[in-house]
Amino acid sequence: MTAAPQIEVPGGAAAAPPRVTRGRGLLVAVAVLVVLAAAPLFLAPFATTTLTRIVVFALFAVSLDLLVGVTGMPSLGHAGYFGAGAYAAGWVSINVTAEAPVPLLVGAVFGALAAALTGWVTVRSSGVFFLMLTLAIGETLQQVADSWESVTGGANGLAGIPATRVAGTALANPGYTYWYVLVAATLGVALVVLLARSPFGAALRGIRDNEPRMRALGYPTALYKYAVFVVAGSAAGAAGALLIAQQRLVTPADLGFMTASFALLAVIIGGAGSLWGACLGAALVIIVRDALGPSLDGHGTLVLGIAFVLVVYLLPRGAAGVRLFRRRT
Amino acid sequence: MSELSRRRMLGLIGAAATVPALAACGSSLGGGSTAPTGAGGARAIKVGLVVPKSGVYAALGTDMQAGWELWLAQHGGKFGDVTVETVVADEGETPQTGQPAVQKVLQSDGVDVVVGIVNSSTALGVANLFTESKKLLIVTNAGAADVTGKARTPYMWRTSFANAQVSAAMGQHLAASGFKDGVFAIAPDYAAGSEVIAGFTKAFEAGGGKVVGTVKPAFGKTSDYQPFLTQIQQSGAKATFCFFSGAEAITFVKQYAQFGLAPAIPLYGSGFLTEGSVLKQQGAAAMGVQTTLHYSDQLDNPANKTFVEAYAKANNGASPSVFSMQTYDAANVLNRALQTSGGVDGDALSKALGGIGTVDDSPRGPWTFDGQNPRQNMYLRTVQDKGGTLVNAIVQDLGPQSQPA
Amino acid sequence: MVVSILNGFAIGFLLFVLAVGLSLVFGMMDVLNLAHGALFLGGAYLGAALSGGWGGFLTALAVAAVAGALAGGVLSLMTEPLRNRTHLDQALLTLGVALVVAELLIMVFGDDPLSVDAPPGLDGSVTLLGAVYPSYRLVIIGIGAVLALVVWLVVERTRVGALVRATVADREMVATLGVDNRLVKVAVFAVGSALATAAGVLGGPIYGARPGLDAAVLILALVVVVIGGLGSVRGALVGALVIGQVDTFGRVLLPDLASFILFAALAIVLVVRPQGIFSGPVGAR
Amino acid sequence: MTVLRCAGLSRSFGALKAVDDVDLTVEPGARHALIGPNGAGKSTLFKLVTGTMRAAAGTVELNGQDVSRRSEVQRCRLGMSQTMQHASLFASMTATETVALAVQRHSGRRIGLLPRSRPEVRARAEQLLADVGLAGRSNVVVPSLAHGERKQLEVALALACNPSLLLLDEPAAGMSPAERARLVELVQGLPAEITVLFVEHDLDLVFALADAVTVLHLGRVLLSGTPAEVRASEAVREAYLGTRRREELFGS
Repeated sequence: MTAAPQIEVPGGAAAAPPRVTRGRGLLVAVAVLVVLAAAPLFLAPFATTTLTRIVVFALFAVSLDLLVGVTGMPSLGHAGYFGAGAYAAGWVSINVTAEAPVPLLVGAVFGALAAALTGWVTVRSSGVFFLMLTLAIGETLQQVADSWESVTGGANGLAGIPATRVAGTALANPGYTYWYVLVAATLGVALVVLLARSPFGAALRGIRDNEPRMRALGYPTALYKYAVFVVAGSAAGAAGALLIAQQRLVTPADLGFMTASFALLAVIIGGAGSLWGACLGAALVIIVRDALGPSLDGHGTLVLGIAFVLVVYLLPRGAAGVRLFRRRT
Repeated sequence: MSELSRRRMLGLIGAAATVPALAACGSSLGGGSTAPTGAGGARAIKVGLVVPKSGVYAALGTDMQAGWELWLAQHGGKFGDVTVETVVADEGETPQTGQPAVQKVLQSDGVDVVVGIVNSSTALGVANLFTESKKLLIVTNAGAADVTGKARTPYMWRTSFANAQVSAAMGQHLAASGFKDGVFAIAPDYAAGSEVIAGFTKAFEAGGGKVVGTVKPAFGKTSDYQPFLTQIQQSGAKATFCFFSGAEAITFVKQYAQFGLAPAIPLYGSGFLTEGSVLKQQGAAAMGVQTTLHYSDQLDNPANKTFVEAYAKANNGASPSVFSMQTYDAANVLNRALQTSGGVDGDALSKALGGIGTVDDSPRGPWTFDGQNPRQNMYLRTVQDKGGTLVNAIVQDLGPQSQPA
Repeated sequence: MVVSILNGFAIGFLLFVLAVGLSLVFGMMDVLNLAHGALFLGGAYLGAALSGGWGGFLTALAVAAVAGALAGGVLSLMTEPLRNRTHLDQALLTLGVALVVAELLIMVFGDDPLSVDAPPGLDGSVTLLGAVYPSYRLVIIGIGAVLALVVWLVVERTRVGALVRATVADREMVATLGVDNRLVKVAVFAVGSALATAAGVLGGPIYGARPGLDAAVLILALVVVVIGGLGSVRGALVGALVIGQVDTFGRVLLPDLASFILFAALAIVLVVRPQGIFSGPVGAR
Repeated sequence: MTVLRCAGLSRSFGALKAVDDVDLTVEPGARHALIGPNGAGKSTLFKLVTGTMRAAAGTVELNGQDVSRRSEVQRCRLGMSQTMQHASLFASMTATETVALAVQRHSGRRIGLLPRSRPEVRARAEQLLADVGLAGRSNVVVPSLAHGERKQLEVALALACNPSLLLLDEPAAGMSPAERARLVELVQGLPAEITVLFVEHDLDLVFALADAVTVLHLGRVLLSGTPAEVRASEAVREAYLGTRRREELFGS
């Protein structure tokens, strides 16, 4: 009566997240970090600034990948939490203190708070409805940023944010700002990576693969989804706080649909579920937007659109699908 | 599409090859500023012209660049004996693109002065870059009060206007011309809209006028103004004051006519309602709409006549807009400042700008810096058909106006 | 008041023409077509380019319908290989197409907003119960009502329509019955897209044509589709008319909250029915 | 005390009464089979028992505790675990990872937020895989497993939840005769503390394994009794004959 059931596996065995042999992965990560840390010593200021944006965006993309790739929750509104963190960190820097960990922590807390307030609506839905709800939430948060002028500065944005201070000294030049951002973002990415590799992370992947089955195994999946939604919001908020350390300005555009799309593009270019891939994707997206955009007559969105189409067809598993590390079988 | 995308992709690859060039040399740990091109007795000055080349403000960017280039062409590409090198960068639509553009010209191209900036949030967002690098920014459009107000820095000057400055002139005018007992004010719900309404209301009420209703439609999300138009009709207003620009200016003016308000309740506005390319799109619906602004290409003074003529010649017969004029004047004031500054660093130029006195050869008429914003004459203009083209004809000179406190 | 109600209907019927295609495509194929707004914008620019007379208006409508149908066909073929992929992949593909199309339109027609004149005779206003109302909007109500009736008759009363309804109700069932509905899918996508571009031409005199309009109407259409229920013609009509009125009155009664109202409506509907309004528990999955 | 007691369970879809006032009692240590022709309501009843679907009326008691209002998740935590009819597992995981997922949930410890190697979880998962006959396949990803192997993995997964009541939904569907034999052996070898309720079409397997049988027909309980009583029942024979030939029923 029933045809032999087939488990749907888009992309076959490669569907599994790439597993890096512990030692080698760590070695590569350390090498990349050393190069990144040394970068300001030989890069010109503008290049360092661009690199700073890449690092900020990498943390943001990784936080989104935790939802999209690891848990299978494709959010179109994640920029809202990025922006919430940025506004909160900016407001605190202006009105309270810009002393180092404070704006970052405030950003992370507010990102989490915004995600906690809105997330419960989304975790019960799935598929296209999740897409639509997150889109609506993102638009609503942008609307709040646009109209709550007394706090957010409205359409003009929140400007005049003082430079972040570390141990009482303002981070006045691009190099020091970069190092601060690099350290904080590395910490953030590392925490997300650890979470994804933990038993909790395994449960998230289980939810992505087969949510009903997870419920049958006794996992309260809605709770798990809510938890990861808040965690991802918090990481995005921290990324937002780092954004203002570099940009010293937040505007409603930072939590708009385009920002969310850029982040999604970074995630899928990198291969959903591959956190290091998301970092790579973030680098590509920012280079196209900030370094190449001006030489494309402002048609960066065209490139972005084409990239979406191509990536969906050609790299169903993203850049991570082009495997650098052999999977043990 | 395939051809186009291929070209784009090739362009992308070509551009990718230039990325390493960003890394050119040096480190990022200096004081944040590169060595000035010529301290004292400058022989050359490098100017970054940051204007929108893409996005909804692209047309403004084109006008601004044309204004800048016209002044230089008229003066042999020099400020006195100082050769001007211009680097153009795309401001785009939002600070997300504008801020990197400013950063690029400052940090990568090493310019001495930056000119341009349409978007107020971009202007406010880059202010600190200039304070820290001690370089000069001349804002040639962005009208937020804070640019020369709350966010004031000695390094940020403005040759354009403040939002409330333009609408305050209309407030005074309407209060003095028989509309005291009822004007309805409408502007989009965003920072500039609020500033315009506040400026108008304050001046209008100071003149004894009464605002019978104020409404702020959602900015950028309103395409149908019928609900507001009905509200205006029911308010019993004698006139409407509005501020819209771009697509919203077109839609609002057309619908104002379509719903039959135009004959009964005359429409007044801030000058941007009918400025530039929107006027042609508004068509007949704009006839008779009156606005205040610090410029119109119809101004009858010798400087403007020369300006309009030269501009048309250089730009295939196009008329200059207020945006062209504001950037043209930026070159003018920079030229004047360089005569006395003795250097191209922000401190020297800022000091010199404070002392240039009256700019007496501007197409907008004579004006001076009051604070770091122009004190300039406001003109009441009305839309008329002049030989088949709609123009903002000058009705009245409303006298000089500063940025309201 | 009368004008507001009337206007709610005009906007509502325009929204119906726009949204019904999105709804049917969604119901048939489970594809959320984010390029739907870009199709509308294409129609609007076409209308702007050819505006100025009846000839131009009707040509624009015809060209838009054909171009829309072709675009829909192409989109349908483009999404076909992604049939077994996630919703995200399909959404990203159509998002990419939307960005590309919108950018190409801007390259062709420029960044400046364009206005579109209603065809001669309809560009004026009429006086209704003492209020002045643009005649073109009255015509939109008429056209919208006729189109609604036609679409409803096709879906409810024809064989093809029956297949469409069956597919919407239970996609797997139709597939297991061995009915080859690929052609019907292409056709639904084509017709739905043609309606979107036609809505663009029809909406031109009201909304104009400008960069960013695509995103604005897409969101409106999404709200309509969610509220009305996916894949249902009647639902799309009800949803569109409700949103037309809500949008009109919301702006008058709660101007400060107007921009939140639509999303609030969307969110509330989805909170109450996380899987959308018309997907009951029977949709066994 | 009975392990499972259902009383008056009902659920309908539109006009169709899929499950209609069903009473079902499963004794401790039982190997209880649920049979009936297609459309009898077996799958729906299973879903009502596990909580995947909510009953319109009636109660479910697990080990004497009323769980009618408890969610599927809570029922699983209280000792009810199931295998799915269509072996639907986790496409990106290996066999061990799959089982470890269930083990970590039911190990009595909280789900960790940091990666920590927990050898006891892995060892337990490997043990369960060995128990169901997948000893050499622990590092194979699920999509690469043969169909029968996935069904075995399903059983390992269900056992990893430390159930007191194990619900098997057509465990032998699609299995080769050799695999069936192993399944019978596996179920027979389960400790008596684990009560088994299973739906199965293969009546050979049912009579080989079951010590109690409940027959459903058109959403109602036709008969509950020993295998012998069911074999002898004229009513059951008629119910089946409506859809199947007699030899298919009790033949071969």
